Amino acid sequence: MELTICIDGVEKQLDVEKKGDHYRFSIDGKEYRVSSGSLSNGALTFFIGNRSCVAYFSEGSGGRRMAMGGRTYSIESGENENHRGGTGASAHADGTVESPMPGNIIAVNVSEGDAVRANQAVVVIESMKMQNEIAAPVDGEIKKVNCAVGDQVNFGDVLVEIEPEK
Amino acid sequence: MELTICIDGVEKQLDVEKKGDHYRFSIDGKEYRVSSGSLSNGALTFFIGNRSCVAYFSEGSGGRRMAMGGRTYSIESGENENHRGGTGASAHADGTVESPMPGNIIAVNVSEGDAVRANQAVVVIESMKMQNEIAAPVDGEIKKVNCAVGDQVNFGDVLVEIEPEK
Amino acid sequence: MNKVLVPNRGEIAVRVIRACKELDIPVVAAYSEADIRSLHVQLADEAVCIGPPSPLESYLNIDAIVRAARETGCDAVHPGYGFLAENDRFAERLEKEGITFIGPPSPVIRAMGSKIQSRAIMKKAGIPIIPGSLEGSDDVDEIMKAARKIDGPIFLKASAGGGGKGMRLVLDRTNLESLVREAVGEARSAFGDGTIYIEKYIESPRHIEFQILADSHGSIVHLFERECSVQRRHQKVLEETPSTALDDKLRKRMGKAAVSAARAAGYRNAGTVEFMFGKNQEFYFLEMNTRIQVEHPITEFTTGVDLVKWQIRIARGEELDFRQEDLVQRGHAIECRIYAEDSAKNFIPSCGVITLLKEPWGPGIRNDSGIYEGWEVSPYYDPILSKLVAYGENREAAIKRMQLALDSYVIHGIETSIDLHKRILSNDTFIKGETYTSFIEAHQDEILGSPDSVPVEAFIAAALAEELGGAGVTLRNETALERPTPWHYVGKWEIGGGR
Amino acid sequence: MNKVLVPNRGEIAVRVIRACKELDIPVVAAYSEADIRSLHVQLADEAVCIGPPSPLESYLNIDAIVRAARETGCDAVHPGYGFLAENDRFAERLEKEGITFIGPPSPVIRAMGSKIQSRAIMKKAGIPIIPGSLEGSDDVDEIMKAARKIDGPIFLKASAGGGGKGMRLVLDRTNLESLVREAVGEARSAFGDGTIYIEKYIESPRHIEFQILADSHGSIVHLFERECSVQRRHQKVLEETPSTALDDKLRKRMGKAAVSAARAAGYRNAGTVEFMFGKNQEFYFLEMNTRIQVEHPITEFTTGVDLVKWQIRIARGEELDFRQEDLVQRGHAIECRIYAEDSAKNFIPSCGVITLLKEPWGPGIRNDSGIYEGWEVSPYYDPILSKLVAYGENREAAIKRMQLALDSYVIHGIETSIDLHKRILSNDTFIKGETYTSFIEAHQDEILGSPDSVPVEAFIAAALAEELGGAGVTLRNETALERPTPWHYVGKWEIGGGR
Repeated sequence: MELTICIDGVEKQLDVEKKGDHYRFSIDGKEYRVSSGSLSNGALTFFIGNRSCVAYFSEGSGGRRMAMGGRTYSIESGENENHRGGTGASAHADGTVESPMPGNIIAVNVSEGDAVRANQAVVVIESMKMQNEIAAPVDGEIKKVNCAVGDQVNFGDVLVEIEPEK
Repeated sequence: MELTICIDGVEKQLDVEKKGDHYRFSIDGKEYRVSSGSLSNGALTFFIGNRSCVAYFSEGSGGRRMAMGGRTYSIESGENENHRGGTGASAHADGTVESPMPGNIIAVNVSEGDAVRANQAVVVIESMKMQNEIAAPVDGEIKKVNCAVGDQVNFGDVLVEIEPEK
Repeated sequence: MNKVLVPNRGEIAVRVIRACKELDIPVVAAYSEADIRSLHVQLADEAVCIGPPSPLESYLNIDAIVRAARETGCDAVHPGYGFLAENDRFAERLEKEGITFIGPPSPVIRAMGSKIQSRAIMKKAGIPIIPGSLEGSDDVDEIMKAARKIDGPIFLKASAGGGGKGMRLVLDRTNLESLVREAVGEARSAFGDGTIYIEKYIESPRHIEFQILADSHGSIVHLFERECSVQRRHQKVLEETPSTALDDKLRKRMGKAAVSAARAAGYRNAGTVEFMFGKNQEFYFLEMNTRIQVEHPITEFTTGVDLVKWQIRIARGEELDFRQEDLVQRGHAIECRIYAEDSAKNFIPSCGVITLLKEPWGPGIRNDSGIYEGWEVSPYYDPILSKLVAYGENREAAIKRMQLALDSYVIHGIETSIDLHKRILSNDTFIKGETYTSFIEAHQDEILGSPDSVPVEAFIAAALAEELGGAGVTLRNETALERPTPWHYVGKWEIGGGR
Repeated sequence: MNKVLVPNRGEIAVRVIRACKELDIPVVAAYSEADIRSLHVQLADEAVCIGPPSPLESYLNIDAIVRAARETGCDAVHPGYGFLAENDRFAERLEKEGITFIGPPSPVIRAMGSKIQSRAIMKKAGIPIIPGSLEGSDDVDEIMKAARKIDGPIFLKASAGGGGKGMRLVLDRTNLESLVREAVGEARSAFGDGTIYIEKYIESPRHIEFQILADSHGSIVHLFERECSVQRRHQKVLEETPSTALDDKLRKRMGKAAVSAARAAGYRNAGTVEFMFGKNQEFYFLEMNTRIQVEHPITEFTTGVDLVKWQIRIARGEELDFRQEDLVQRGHAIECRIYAEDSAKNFIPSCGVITLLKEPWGPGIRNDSGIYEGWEVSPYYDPILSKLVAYGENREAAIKRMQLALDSYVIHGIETSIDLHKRILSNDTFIKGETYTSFIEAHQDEILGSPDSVPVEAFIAAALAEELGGAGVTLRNETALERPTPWHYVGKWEIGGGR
């Protein structure tokens, strides 16, 4: 069986074959003997050769996560074409600036019609007692400002829309 | 609303009334203001007056359990007439001796037809490297012996049946 | 002392509540509406809501806190750190109300809260202070004049505040005047007070502080140092004790200075004397923190003394039952502050429901935590989730233990600084003990760069869960953890829950 | 030392594996089929199955363990405690195979394993031993003759074994002969050896032991005492240090005796000298345990020394880097052994799936655990689940901390000794420090009696969950935790899993 797995934006082909009491995985030309898998209470345990592995899974608003060997990974399902490259992404290449966090708007540095450069701070949000500058993702012109000082915003709220420079 | 709750074999009548944003419980003539209840991930949190309470629930082969304030309780449902008086009960007043644990039979002290007294050791089971004497629950005569030295027994297996003395 | 009110939250509220319980003193959590499901509320004997989520209306609301103390019959308040912990008006108000403030007397808080006043006191007591203008000014000419009296690079700093506002480093004096003008303007707009003072710039400085305990019977001891040089955004990230920069002789000298500083301040209760420590082993008084520090656990590990319990015991009049010579530093302890933040993305805060939580444990590990699985990290407060502390016989052992503990720490649902800490601990410069306040900035490429490639085990695990498990895979998901829960009555129960 | 094999299980395997990792030595768990999902297997770098669940076929199977060490390239073995830890043939076999046994040399294990031989060695070295016949006998007349040489009450004990088999207390000599006959017969049938020796009976004895570290360079130190008098079924239940029975003078004398005992035995590595301690402060050598003790964490807390790491470091030839005079006892530590048992029902073992687990944590708390939620406690092995340890500045603080920790410890699915511990800790006689080996028996009505009445909060909680929640209540249930899980492929995956 051929599988495609995407973790943290990296895609890999896995070839899996059932061999009696274990599975044989082929990845990048190397073979792995995988046995004794068990999934219980959100925890997956299995052996790769002589090594016992444990992975924990969760699903939340940020997508699917897996914890293993001291790291947390984002798991994208095979069908999903739109691979997330990480977390907290707040700006799109199309010029939409979304809030990466809930918080209070404490400054809006631009108005409609202003020209902006990429990485220029357009809005400042206070969250968890820290001030965070939100930057323009692209060079362009401010099309719309959707927030004002004092507004409470939430994760994903569109703060500013920018018409990218051609 | 009238409720009957049975914990560790003790039954109590609770009168519950909804009062806007909280509930009023009447128990044994005393009143309690209960508010802000929330159940999540097997944990119940709520307030009695000014006090925040947390209770954890689980369900297993031994029945329903609740953990609260450093103690574990057995919860019996209202409809269940047969209240369990605790856990690990291994002998019935009718003379059936069940294994209170999985283990190995290392001694059988009685044979069919023997007369036994209550609390007399009839079988010894080794479990977790300890020898445990299993006692007769009643005076009576051994009707049947269902185990032999070397047998592996499981929780609840009937070891010996005793015909109680009238 | 009959009952203690704790108008604070998170891990420090949990710590203080534990200390009260261990001393058999009933304890009341004063919480904001956002914290009704918080761990500290669940651990307290009683809990009382003091207002809406916004700190100004709850944890900084002196009237509401005093009212809560009155209503619940509390005769003492432990402020924790942050919020009102170093607010002299709060301490004074409690003194007037006849409620014990577990901390120093209000005049001491006031004096130590002023950079200028505290430096004047220390100078008089013979404690080394950073060369500079003791008195600040908001007059540009005055400031220029003061600046000319000090050789070499200088810092301009705002008298009224911190966090880098109104601060300017002057390496080159050619544009001094415009820098002074900027600093005054920035301080005025940030703090409503443009007063600026001048400080000599110390090259490659370390931040080393000494823990103090002072009882009301005249006994003052220090409990050795904490090295707190690893910082980001002017906030400590990782602390350790002992400092790699001190030998026994220097430690003794600085400890003595710290005790003298506390005595000069008329100090009582637990406090911390912060020093700037320079390249040539020179040290200068920086400020005195008149409260329990975030990083107090590392001192507790190495001295065996329970600082929070002693805060309470001192406040109820007890005498210290040990002397300076009884105190011994043993082993090495490190603390990692676990923040809810995306460290790699300019440390932006991260909030949301904690969908999965596995906390480190084991010999020599202490995790002072304020969170639990299913709890929601809100945007209203400081992003500190927990403080992970590792103890070892020596620095190498403590580092290794901390690395393994961090590897076992799983928090899903929000971003955290766990990975940042792992990278700091495996950094060669850190391992050599060369930690200056510029450490993170100087090594940001290694510490904040992109992660290692994904190991093959991760692909195998994901394949097992995603493909082989199919619909049968029991993934933990937020729906089950979320509040309101599937429980039909929760919605109604939540009504008015915060009041 | 390149790689360590750990042929043990449960909390001690976890402890040893952690120590290896902290020393950067790869570590292999040698596990039985019953333990394929155990915590220690998951924590090890590698894991290899050594046989079926029955200990004789796995954890006691010397051939299988040696084979596992060979196959995985291990050049050292840490035996933990129990199983083969004090088996001189195992140590000897490893010596012959050129594999380092992390423990003392096999002849020392052999000598200390024999009550008669060890007493002879200690007597020669001038260590006080309990008056009695050094040489045992299975001849009734010989034993009678030896008995007549000692005044007052005596104990008859089997040379070959323990656990109370072949043991008789003789308070009144009128029926001495029949008691001797019984003891010989019982010992013969239990151990295949009827040899009985005689010991003076000590009234109200305490069990006090001293921790020893001896390196291979001639340095031997003691790390003070542990008081282990609280026992049930001749097994320790709760240990603490320091002992309430010792003053500094006595502690010094006993410590010296313990070091002399270790020296007389030609000891190397970590070990424990057990003393019987009598009413009149007299103490007698009881036996020497040639391995790490279950209760070692309390010594680690009060001395700051990592005993398990030192076992490994000594085995690889390192010298102790401290001397006797560097060691200081600081504070107080208590350990509660959490057993899977129904303490109130004659301590019968309890096994099954752990359906819910909340482990204690916080300042001064260490929980050496071998379990996790969803794991199944099997009937094959010792019922120890975890060791909960509390540290405090003094005994009162440690007791209080332990009480709060026990209150927060939740284990569902099996019965445990948590409640037993809570009752011991709140017992007045215990609080006064009057702990003799008869403590639990003497106070069984208070300690093992029926629980307090159910508080009203419990009824309210149950009502909320059972009635108001209705079908919407999300109860954790065993089905979700059980192995095999709802995952369709698990059944197949489990095939051959143990091999």
